[in-house]
Amino acid sequence: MDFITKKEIDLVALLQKSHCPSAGAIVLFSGEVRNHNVGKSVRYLEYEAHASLAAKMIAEILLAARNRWSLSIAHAQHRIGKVKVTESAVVVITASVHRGEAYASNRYIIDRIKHEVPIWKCEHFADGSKEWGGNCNCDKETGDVNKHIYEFESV
Amino acid sequence: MDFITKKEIDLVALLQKSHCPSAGAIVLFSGEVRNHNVGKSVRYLEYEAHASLAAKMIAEILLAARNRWSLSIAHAQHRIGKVKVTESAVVVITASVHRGEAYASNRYIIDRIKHEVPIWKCEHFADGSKEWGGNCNCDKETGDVNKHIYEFESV
Amino acid sequence: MRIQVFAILKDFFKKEFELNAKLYTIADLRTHLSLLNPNATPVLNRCRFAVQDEFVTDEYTLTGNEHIVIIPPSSGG
Amino acid sequence: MRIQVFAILKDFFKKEFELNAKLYTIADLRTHLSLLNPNATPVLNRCRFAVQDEFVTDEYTLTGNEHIVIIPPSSGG
Repeated sequence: MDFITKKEIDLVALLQKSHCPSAGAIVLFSGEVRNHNVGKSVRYLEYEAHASLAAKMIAEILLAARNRWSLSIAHAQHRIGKVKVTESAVVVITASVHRGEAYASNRYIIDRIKHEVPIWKCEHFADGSKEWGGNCNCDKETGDVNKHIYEFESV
Repeated sequence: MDFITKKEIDLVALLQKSHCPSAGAIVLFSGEVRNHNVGKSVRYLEYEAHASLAAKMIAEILLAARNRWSLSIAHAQHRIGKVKVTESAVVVITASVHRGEAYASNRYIIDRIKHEVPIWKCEHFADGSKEWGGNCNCDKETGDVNKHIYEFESV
Repeated sequence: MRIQVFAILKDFFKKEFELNAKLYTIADLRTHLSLLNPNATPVLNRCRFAVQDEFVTDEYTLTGNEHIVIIPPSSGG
Repeated sequence: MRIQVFAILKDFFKKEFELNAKLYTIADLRTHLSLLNPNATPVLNRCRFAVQDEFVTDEYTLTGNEHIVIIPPSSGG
Protein backbone atom coordinates (compact mmCIF):
# COMPACT_ATOMS: atom_id res chain seq x y z
CA MET A 1 0.00 0.00 0.00
CA ASP A 2 1.64 3.22 -1.17
CA PHE A 3 0.46 5.53 1.58
CA ILE A 4 3.22 7.97 0.64
CA THR A 5 4.05 8.38 -3.03
CA LYS A 6 6.30 10.52 -5.16
CA LYS A 7 4.17 9.84 -8.23
CA GLU A 8 1.07 11.69 -9.32
CA ILE A 9 -1.95 10.33 -7.42
CA ASP A 10 -4.08 8.30 -9.81
CA LEU A 11 -7.54 9.25 -8.54
CA VAL A 12 -9.25 7.48 -11.39
CA ALA A 13 -7.55 4.15 -10.75
CA LEU A 14 -8.19 4.42 -7.02
CA LEU A 15 -11.86 5.23 -7.61
CA GLN A 16 -12.26 2.38 -10.07
CA LYS A 17 -10.87 -0.06 -7.50
CA SER A 18 -13.37 1.12 -4.89
CA HIS A 19 -16.62 -0.41 -6.10
CA CYS A 20 -17.60 -3.13 -3.69
CA PRO A 21 -20.67 -5.39 -3.93
CA SER A 22 -21.46 -5.03 -0.24
CA ALA A 23 -21.07 -1.24 -0.12
CA GLY A 24 -23.83 1.23 -0.88
CA ALA A 25 -21.76 4.37 -0.44
CA ILE A 26 -18.34 5.52 -1.57
CA VAL A 27 -16.85 8.83 -0.51
CA LEU A 28 -13.71 10.10 -2.20
CA PHE A 29 -11.91 13.17 -0.87
CA SER A 30 -9.16 14.79 -2.87
CA GLY A 31 -7.08 17.56 -1.34
CA GLU A 32 -5.77 19.59 -4.24
CA VAL A 33 -3.35 22.44 -4.69
CA ARG A 34 -5.10 25.81 -4.92
CA ASN A 35 -3.87 28.75 -6.95
CA HIS A 36 -4.11 31.03 -3.93
CA ASN A 37 -3.55 31.06 -0.18
CA VAL A 38 -3.62 33.82 2.42
CA GLY A 39 -4.26 36.29 -0.40
CA LYS A 40 -1.18 35.28 -2.36
CA SER A 41 -0.95 33.62 -5.74
CA VAL A 42 0.49 30.10 -5.46
CA ARG A 43 2.76 28.60 -8.14
CA TYR A 44 3.06 25.11 -6.67
CA LEU A 45 3.47 23.30 -3.38
CA GLU A 46 6.24 21.06 -2.27
CA TYR A 47 5.42 18.33 0.22
CA GLU A 48 7.98 16.66 2.42
CA ALA A 49 7.37 13.70 4.72
CA HIS A 50 9.14 11.55 7.22
CA ALA A 51 8.06 8.76 4.90
CA SER A 52 8.44 5.65 7.05
CA LEU A 53 6.77 7.18 10.09
CA ALA A 54 4.08 8.84 7.95
CA ALA A 55 3.20 5.57 6.23
CA LYS A 56 3.04 3.76 9.56
CA MET A 57 0.78 6.44 11.02
CA ILE A 58 -1.57 6.47 8.02
CA ALA A 59 -1.91 2.68 8.34
CA GLU A 60 -2.75 3.13 12.04
CA ILE A 61 -5.32 5.85 11.29
CA LEU A 62 -7.01 3.68 8.64
CA LEU A 63 -7.14 0.80 11.12
CA ALA A 64 -8.63 3.07 13.78
CA ALA A 65 -11.30 4.15 11.29
CA ARG A 66 -12.11 0.51 10.50
CA ASN A 67 -12.40 -0.23 14.21
CA ARG A 68 -14.71 2.72 14.74
CA TRP A 69 -16.99 2.24 11.73
CA SER A 70 -17.94 -0.75 9.65
CA LEU A 71 -16.12 -0.08 6.37
CA SER A 72 -15.68 -2.09 3.19
CA ILE A 73 -12.87 0.19 2.07
CA ALA A 74 -10.60 2.66 3.85
CA HIS A 75 -7.66 3.92 1.88
CA ALA A 76 -5.49 7.01 1.85
CA GLN A 77 -2.51 8.19 -0.11
CA HIS A 78 -0.42 11.35 0.26
CA ARG A 79 1.89 12.66 -2.40
CA ILE A 80 5.29 14.19 -1.67
CA GLY A 81 7.52 16.38 -3.81
CA LYS A 82 6.34 19.13 -6.12
CA VAL A 83 2.56 19.23 -6.67
CA LYS A 84 1.07 21.64 -9.19
CA VAL A 85 -2.19 23.59 -9.00
CA THR A 86 -5.27 21.30 -9.49
CA GLU A 87 -3.20 18.20 -8.80
CA SER A 88 -4.14 15.99 -5.89
CA ALA A 89 -1.86 16.07 -2.85
CA VAL A 90 -3.87 13.65 -0.78
CA VAL A 91 -6.76 11.28 -1.37
CA VAL A 92 -9.00 9.43 1.08
CA ILE A 93 -11.53 6.81 -0.05
CA THR A 94 -14.04 5.12 2.20
CA ALA A 95 -16.91 2.76 1.43
CA SER A 96 -19.64 1.38 3.65
CA VAL A 97 -23.14 -0.07 3.62
CA HIS A 98 -24.82 3.27 4.37
CA ARG A 99 -23.54 6.74 3.58
CA GLY A 100 -23.25 8.04 7.13
CA GLU A 101 -20.24 5.88 7.90
CA ALA A 102 -18.52 6.63 4.60
CA TYR A 103 -18.71 10.41 5.16
CA ALA A 104 -17.83 10.32 8.86
CA SER A 105 -14.88 7.98 8.50
CA ASN A 106 -13.55 9.87 5.48
CA ARG A 107 -13.54 13.13 7.44
CA TYR A 108 -11.98 11.42 10.45
CA ILE A 109 -9.13 10.01 8.35
CA ILE A 110 -8.24 13.25 6.58
CA ASP A 111 -8.45 15.33 9.76
CA ARG A 112 -6.15 12.97 11.63
CA ILE A 113 -3.70 12.80 8.70
CA LYS A 114 -3.56 16.58 8.46
CA HIS A 115 -3.02 17.14 12.17
CA GLU A 116 -0.83 14.22 13.17
CA VAL A 117 1.13 12.71 10.32
CA PRO A 118 4.63 14.11 9.70
CA ILE A 119 3.98 15.67 6.32
CA TRP A 120 4.78 19.30 5.62
CA LYS A 121 4.01 21.65 2.79
CA CYS A 122 6.12 24.45 1.45
CA GLU A 123 4.16 27.01 -0.52
CA HIS A 124 5.94 28.52 -3.49
CA PHE A 125 4.27 31.80 -4.37
CA ALA A 126 4.12 33.59 -7.69
CA ASP A 127 6.30 36.40 -6.29
CA GLY A 128 9.16 33.91 -5.84
CA SER A 129 8.84 33.70 -2.05
CA LYS A 130 8.26 30.45 -0.23
CA GLU A 131 6.86 29.52 3.14
CA TRP A 132 6.57 26.35 5.19
CA GLY A 133 2.95 25.95 6.15
CA GLY A 134 2.72 25.04 9.80
CA ASN A 135 -1.02 25.18 9.88
CA CYS A 136 -1.60 22.79 12.72
CA ASN A 137 -1.38 25.02 15.76
CA CYS A 138 -3.78 23.14 17.99
CA ASP A 139 -1.08 23.10 20.67
CA LYS A 140 -1.62 26.82 21.15
CA GLU A 141 -5.10 25.90 22.37
CA THR A 142 -4.45 22.53 23.96
CA GLY A 143 -0.96 23.19 25.33
CA ASP A 144 0.18 19.81 24.01
CA VAL A 145 1.62 19.05 20.56
CA ASN A 146 -0.06 15.64 20.75
CA LYS A 147 -3.55 16.97 21.48
CA HIS A 148 -5.52 18.21 18.51
CA ILE A 149 -8.83 19.90 17.91
CA TYR A 150 -10.23 17.79 15.10
CA GLU A 151 -12.78 19.18 12.68
CA PHE A 152 -14.65 15.85 12.61
CA GLU A 153 -15.45 16.29 16.28
CA SER A 154 -17.19 19.63 15.74
CA VAL A 155 -19.33 18.99 12.65
CA MET B 1 -26.84 19.28 -17.25
CA ASP B 2 -28.03 15.68 -17.15
CA PHE B 3 -29.33 15.55 -13.61
CA ILE B 4 -31.37 12.47 -14.50
CA THR B 5 -29.84 9.97 -16.87
CA LYS B 6 -30.69 6.58 -18.31
CA LYS B 7 -27.06 5.92 -19.13
CA GLU B 8 -24.42 4.49 -16.83
CA ILE B 9 -23.02 7.25 -14.62
CA ASP B 10 -19.49 8.06 -15.76
CA LEU B 11 -17.85 8.72 -12.40
CA VAL B 12 -14.41 8.97 -13.94
CA ALA B 13 -15.40 11.65 -16.44
CA LEU B 14 -17.26 13.60 -13.77
CA LEU B 15 -14.30 13.41 -11.40
CA GLN B 16 -11.87 14.46 -14.11
CA LYS B 17 -13.97 17.55 -14.82
CA SER B 18 -13.94 18.54 -11.16
CA HIS B 19 -10.41 19.82 -10.69
CA CYS B 20 -10.58 23.54 -10.19
CA PRO B 21 -7.61 25.90 -9.67
CA SER B 22 -9.38 27.80 -6.88
CA ALA B 23 -10.55 24.71 -4.98
CA GLY B 24 -8.51 22.88 -2.36
CA ALA B 25 -11.03 20.13 -1.67
CA ILE B 26 -13.16 17.86 -3.82
CA VAL B 27 -15.65 15.41 -2.32
CA LEU B 28 -17.26 12.80 -4.53
CA PHE B 29 -20.10 10.66 -3.21
CA SER B 30 -21.30 7.66 -5.16
CA GLY B 31 -24.41 5.80 -4.06
CA GLU B 32 -24.06 2.29 -5.43
CA VAL B 33 -26.23 -0.77 -5.62
CA ARG B 34 -25.48 -3.25 -2.84
CA ASN B 35 -25.80 -7.02 -3.16
CA HIS B 36 -27.98 -7.17 -0.05
CA ASN B 37 -30.72 -5.27 1.76
CA VAL B 38 -32.86 -6.07 4.79
CA GLY B 39 -31.20 -9.47 4.92
CA LYS B 40 -32.08 -10.38 1.35
CA SER B 41 -29.83 -10.93 -1.61
CA VAL B 42 -30.32 -8.22 -4.27
CA ARG B 43 -30.06 -8.94 -8.00
CA TYR B 44 -30.46 -5.39 -9.25
CA LEU B 45 -32.39 -2.20 -8.62
CA GLU B 46 -34.70 -0.37 -10.93
CA TYR B 47 -35.03 3.37 -10.49
CA GLU B 48 -37.96 5.40 -11.71
CA ALA B 49 -38.27 9.18 -11.64
CA HIS B 50 -40.68 11.93 -12.47
CA ALA B 51 -37.84 13.13 -14.63
CA SER B 52 -38.78 16.75 -15.35
CA LEU B 53 -39.71 17.52 -11.74
CA ALA B 54 -36.72 15.57 -10.41
CA ALA B 55 -34.29 17.48 -12.64
CA LYS B 56 -35.83 20.79 -11.61
CA MET B 57 -35.59 19.89 -7.92
CA ILE B 58 -31.98 18.73 -8.16
CA ALA B 59 -31.12 22.05 -9.83
CA GLU B 60 -32.83 23.88 -6.96
CA ILE B 61 -31.02 21.82 -4.32
CA LEU B 62 -27.64 22.49 -5.98
CA LEU B 63 -28.45 26.20 -6.04
CA ALA B 64 -29.45 26.13 -2.38
CA ALA B 65 -26.11 24.46 -1.57
CA ARG B 66 -24.24 27.15 -3.50
CA ASN B 67 -26.14 29.83 -1.59
CA ARG B 68 -25.37 28.23 1.75
CA TRP B 69 -21.68 27.46 1.16
CA SER B 70 -19.04 28.96 -1.08
CA LEU B 71 -18.54 26.24 -3.70
CA SER B 72 -16.49 26.05 -6.87
CA ILE B 73 -18.42 23.01 -8.01
CA ALA B 74 -21.76 21.48 -7.04
CA HIS B 75 -23.04 18.75 -9.29
CA ALA B 76 -25.33 15.76 -8.97
CA GLN B 77 -26.63 13.11 -11.28
CA HIS B 78 -29.12 10.30 -10.65
CA ARG B 79 -29.51 7.30 -12.87
CA ILE B 80 -32.86 5.73 -13.73
CA GLY B 81 -33.71 2.31 -15.12
CA LYS B 82 -31.98 -0.92 -14.20
CA VAL B 83 -28.81 -0.52 -12.13
CA LYS B 84 -26.65 -3.51 -11.33
CA VAL B 85 -24.70 -4.30 -8.16
CA THR B 86 -21.57 -2.07 -7.79
CA GLU B 87 -22.89 0.39 -10.36
CA SER B 88 -23.51 3.97 -9.32
CA ALA B 89 -27.13 5.08 -8.96
CA VAL B 90 -26.34 8.60 -7.85
CA VAL B 91 -23.29 10.82 -7.69
CA VAL B 92 -22.70 14.13 -5.93
CA ILE B 93 -19.53 16.17 -6.45
CA THR B 94 -18.65 19.31 -4.52
CA ALA B 95 -15.50 21.41 -4.49
CA SER B 96 -14.51 24.33 -2.29
CA VAL B 97 -11.52 26.24 -0.94
CA HIS B 98 -11.43 24.30 2.35
CA ARG B 99 -12.65 20.77 2.99
CA GLY B 100 -15.33 21.58 5.55
CA GLU B 101 -17.63 23.12 2.95
CA ALA B 102 -17.07 20.34 0.42
CA TYR B 103 -18.06 17.62 2.91
CA ALA B 104 -21.00 19.51 4.42
CA SER B 105 -22.51 20.60 1.12
CA ASN B 106 -22.07 17.14 -0.38
CA ARG B 107 -23.97 15.56 2.50
CA TYR B 108 -26.65 18.24 2.32
CA ILE B 109 -27.21 17.64 -1.39
CA ILE B 110 -27.50 13.85 -1.19
CA ASP B 111 -29.74 13.95 1.89
CA ARG B 112 -32.12 16.38 0.24
CA ILE B 113 -32.15 14.41 -3.03
CA LYS B 114 -32.90 11.18 -1.19
CA HIS B 115 -35.73 12.64 0.88
CA GLU B 116 -37.36 15.09 -1.49
CA VAL B 117 -36.78 14.35 -5.14
CA PRO B 118 -39.36 12.14 -6.90
CA ILE B 119 -37.11 9.16 -7.56
CA TRP B 120 -38.08 5.67 -6.48
CA LYS B 121 -36.25 2.40 -6.34
CA CYS B 122 -37.64 -1.06 -6.88
CA GLU B 123 -35.49 -3.80 -5.39
CA HIS B 124 -35.33 -7.02 -7.36
CA PHE B 125 -34.23 -9.80 -5.05
CA ALA B 126 -32.44 -13.04 -5.87
CA ASP B 127 -35.54 -15.01 -4.91
CA GLY B 128 -37.47 -13.36 -7.75
CA SER B 129 -39.53 -11.06 -5.52
CA LYS B 130 -39.52 -7.30 -5.89
CA GLU B 131 -40.32 -4.40 -3.62
CA TRP B 132 -40.70 -0.66 -4.01
CA GLY B 133 -38.46 0.95 -1.43
CA GLY B 134 -40.33 3.75 0.29
CA ASN B 135 -37.58 4.46 2.71
CA CYS B 136 -38.37 8.07 3.39
CA ASN B 137 -40.88 7.87 6.20
CA CYS B 138 -40.03 11.12 7.92
CA ASP B 139 -43.72 12.05 7.76
CA LYS B 140 -44.42 9.40 10.38
CA GLU B 141 -42.33 11.55 12.72
CA THR B 142 -43.08 15.02 11.39
CA GLY B 143 -46.71 14.48 10.39
CA ASP B 144 -46.02 16.26 7.08
CA VAL B 145 -44.82 14.70 3.81
CA ASN B 146 -42.94 17.93 3.13
CA LYS B 147 -41.03 17.97 6.42
CA HIS B 148 -37.98 15.76 6.63
CA ILE B 149 -35.47 14.77 9.25
CA TYR B 150 -32.22 15.23 7.36
CA GLU B 151 -29.09 13.32 8.31
CA PHE B 152 -26.90 16.38 7.62
CA GLU B 153 -28.64 18.19 10.44
CA SER B 154 -27.71 15.57 13.02
CA VAL B 155 -24.04 14.85 12.22
CA MET C 1 -58.38 15.48 -15.73
CA ARG C 2 -55.38 13.30 -16.49
CA ILE C 3 -53.77 11.36 -13.65
CA GLN C 4 -50.24 9.99 -13.70
CA VAL C 5 -48.86 7.77 -10.97
CA PHE C 6 -45.42 6.40 -10.17
CA ALA C 7 -43.64 3.57 -8.44
CA ILE C 8 -45.73 1.60 -5.95
CA LEU C 9 -48.91 3.40 -7.03
CA LYS C 10 -48.68 1.49 -10.29
CA ASP C 11 -49.58 -1.61 -8.26
CA PHE C 12 -52.97 0.04 -7.60
CA PHE C 13 -53.70 2.24 -10.63
CA LYS C 14 -52.87 2.41 -14.29
CA LYS C 15 -49.71 4.40 -14.95
CA GLU C 16 -51.77 7.12 -16.59
CA PHE C 17 -55.52 7.50 -16.88
CA GLU C 18 -58.37 9.96 -17.48
CA LEU C 19 -60.68 10.82 -14.60
CA ASN C 20 -63.99 12.52 -15.31
CA ALA C 21 -65.41 12.80 -11.78
CA LYS C 22 -66.47 16.22 -10.50
CA LEU C 23 -63.75 17.04 -7.98
CA TYR C 24 -62.99 20.46 -6.51
CA THR C 25 -59.67 20.06 -4.75
CA ILE C 26 -56.66 17.80 -4.45
CA ALA C 27 -58.11 16.59 -1.14
CA ASP C 28 -61.24 15.49 -3.02
CA LEU C 29 -59.09 13.70 -5.58
CA ARG C 30 -57.20 11.84 -2.87
CA THR C 31 -60.47 10.70 -1.28
CA HIS C 32 -61.91 9.74 -4.63
CA LEU C 33 -58.90 7.56 -5.50
CA SER C 34 -59.00 5.98 -2.05
CA LEU C 35 -62.60 5.00 -2.62
CA LEU C 36 -61.75 3.60 -6.07
CA ASN C 37 -59.02 1.48 -4.54
CA PRO C 38 -59.11 1.27 -0.72
CA ASN C 39 -55.89 -0.76 -0.63
CA ALA C 40 -54.07 2.29 -1.97
CA THR C 41 -55.22 4.51 0.91
CA PRO C 42 -52.13 4.18 3.16
CA VAL C 43 -49.88 5.12 0.23
CA LEU C 44 -52.18 7.89 -1.07
CA ASN C 45 -52.21 9.48 2.36
CA ARG C 46 -48.42 9.86 2.18
CA CYS C 47 -48.27 11.16 -1.39
CA ARG C 48 -47.49 14.61 -2.70
CA PHE C 49 -49.40 15.93 -5.72
CA ALA C 50 -47.91 18.01 -8.51
CA VAL C 51 -49.34 19.99 -11.41
CA GLN C 52 -46.94 21.09 -14.13
CA ASP C 53 -43.78 20.33 -12.15
CA GLU C 54 -45.03 22.27 -9.12
CA PHE C 55 -46.18 20.67 -5.90
CA VAL C 56 -49.70 21.65 -4.92
CA THR C 57 -51.43 21.52 -1.56
CA ASP C 58 -54.61 19.68 -0.58
CA GLU C 59 -56.53 22.94 -1.03
CA TYR C 60 -55.46 23.44 -4.65
CA THR C 61 -58.57 24.01 -6.77
CA LEU C 62 -59.02 21.78 -9.78
CA THR C 63 -60.40 23.01 -13.07
CA GLY C 64 -60.78 19.52 -14.47
CA ASN C 65 -58.24 20.03 -17.24
CA GLU C 66 -55.10 19.39 -15.21
CA HIS C 67 -52.41 16.83 -15.67
CA ILE C 68 -51.95 15.71 -12.08
CA VAL C 69 -48.95 13.73 -10.96
CA ILE C 70 -49.13 11.69 -7.77
CA ILE C 71 -45.82 11.28 -6.00
CA PRO C 72 -45.23 8.58 -3.38
CA PRO C 73 -42.48 9.08 -0.77
CA SER C 74 -39.00 9.22 -2.30
CA SER C 75 -36.56 6.35 -2.06
CA GLY C 76 -34.94 7.85 1.03
CA GLY C 77 -32.08 5.84 2.66
CA MET D 1 23.77 10.73 18.24
CA ARG D 2 22.45 11.43 14.79
CA ILE D 3 19.86 14.21 14.34
CA GLN D 4 17.54 14.51 11.37
CA VAL D 5 15.28 17.51 10.87
CA PHE D 6 12.46 18.29 8.45
CA ALA D 7 10.63 21.15 6.79
CA ILE D 8 11.11 24.55 8.41
CA LEU D 9 13.80 23.20 10.75
CA LYS D 10 16.06 22.92 7.72
CA ASP D 11 16.13 26.73 7.73
CA PHE D 12 17.93 26.51 11.09
CA PHE D 13 19.89 23.25 11.03
CA LYS D 14 21.49 20.91 8.54
CA LYS D 15 19.08 18.26 7.31
CA GLU D 16 21.08 15.61 9.13
CA PHE D 17 24.02 15.94 11.49
CA GLU D 18 26.01 14.25 14.27
CA LEU D 19 25.80 15.64 17.78
CA ASN D 20 28.37 14.59 20.36
CA ALA D 21 27.20 16.59 23.38
CA LYS D 22 26.49 14.73 26.62
CA LEU D 23 22.69 14.85 26.81
CA TYR D 24 20.51 12.71 29.05
CA THR D 25 16.98 13.26 27.77
CA ILE D 26 14.99 14.61 24.85
CA ALA D 27 14.31 17.71 26.97
CA ASP D 28 18.05 18.26 27.23
CA LEU D 29 18.40 17.85 23.48
CA ARG D 30 15.68 20.42 22.84
CA THR D 31 17.40 22.92 25.14
CA HIS D 32 20.79 22.19 23.60
CA LEU D 33 19.53 22.83 20.07
CA SER D 34 17.79 26.02 21.21
CA LEU D 35 21.07 27.29 22.58
CA LEU D 36 22.86 26.35 19.33
CA ASN D 37 20.31 28.33 17.36
CA PRO D 38 18.07 30.58 19.48
CA ASN D 39 15.99 31.58 16.42
CA ALA D 40 14.79 27.99 16.20
CA THR D 41 13.40 27.99 19.75
CA PRO D 42 9.75 28.79 18.92
CA VAL D 43 9.67 25.95 16.41
CA LEU D 44 11.62 23.51 18.60
CA ASN D 45 9.18 24.09 21.43
CA ARG D 46 6.35 22.87 19.20
CA CYS D 47 8.18 19.83 17.79
CA ARG D 48 7.68 16.16 18.44
CA PHE D 49 10.69 13.87 18.62
CA ALA D 50 10.86 10.33 17.28
CA VAL D 51 13.32 7.46 17.58
CA GLN D 52 12.96 4.55 15.15
CA ASP D 53 9.52 5.57 13.94
CA GLU D 54 8.17 5.92 17.48
CA PHE D 55 7.39 9.22 19.13
CA VAL D 56 9.23 9.74 22.39
CA THR D 57 8.48 12.05 25.30
CA ASP D 58 10.67 14.75 26.82
CA GLU D 59 11.70 12.28 29.53
CA TYR D 60 13.03 9.67 27.09
CA THR D 61 16.57 8.72 28.12
CA LEU D 62 19.23 9.02 25.46
CA THR D 63 22.06 6.51 25.13
CA GLY D 64 23.95 8.66 22.66
CA ASN D 65 23.63 6.18 19.79
CA GLU D 66 20.14 7.12 18.67
CA HIS D 67 18.95 8.38 15.35
CA ILE D 68 16.61 11.14 16.49
CA VAL D 69 14.07 12.70 14.18
CA ILE D 70 12.67 16.13 14.99
CA ILE D 71 9.16 16.71 13.73
CA PRO D 72 7.66 20.20 13.38
CA PRO D 73 3.85 20.61 13.44
CA SER D 74 2.14 18.89 10.50
CA SER D 75 0.75 20.82 7.58
CA GLY D 76 -2.70 20.90 9.14
CA GLY D 77 -5.43 22.79 7.24
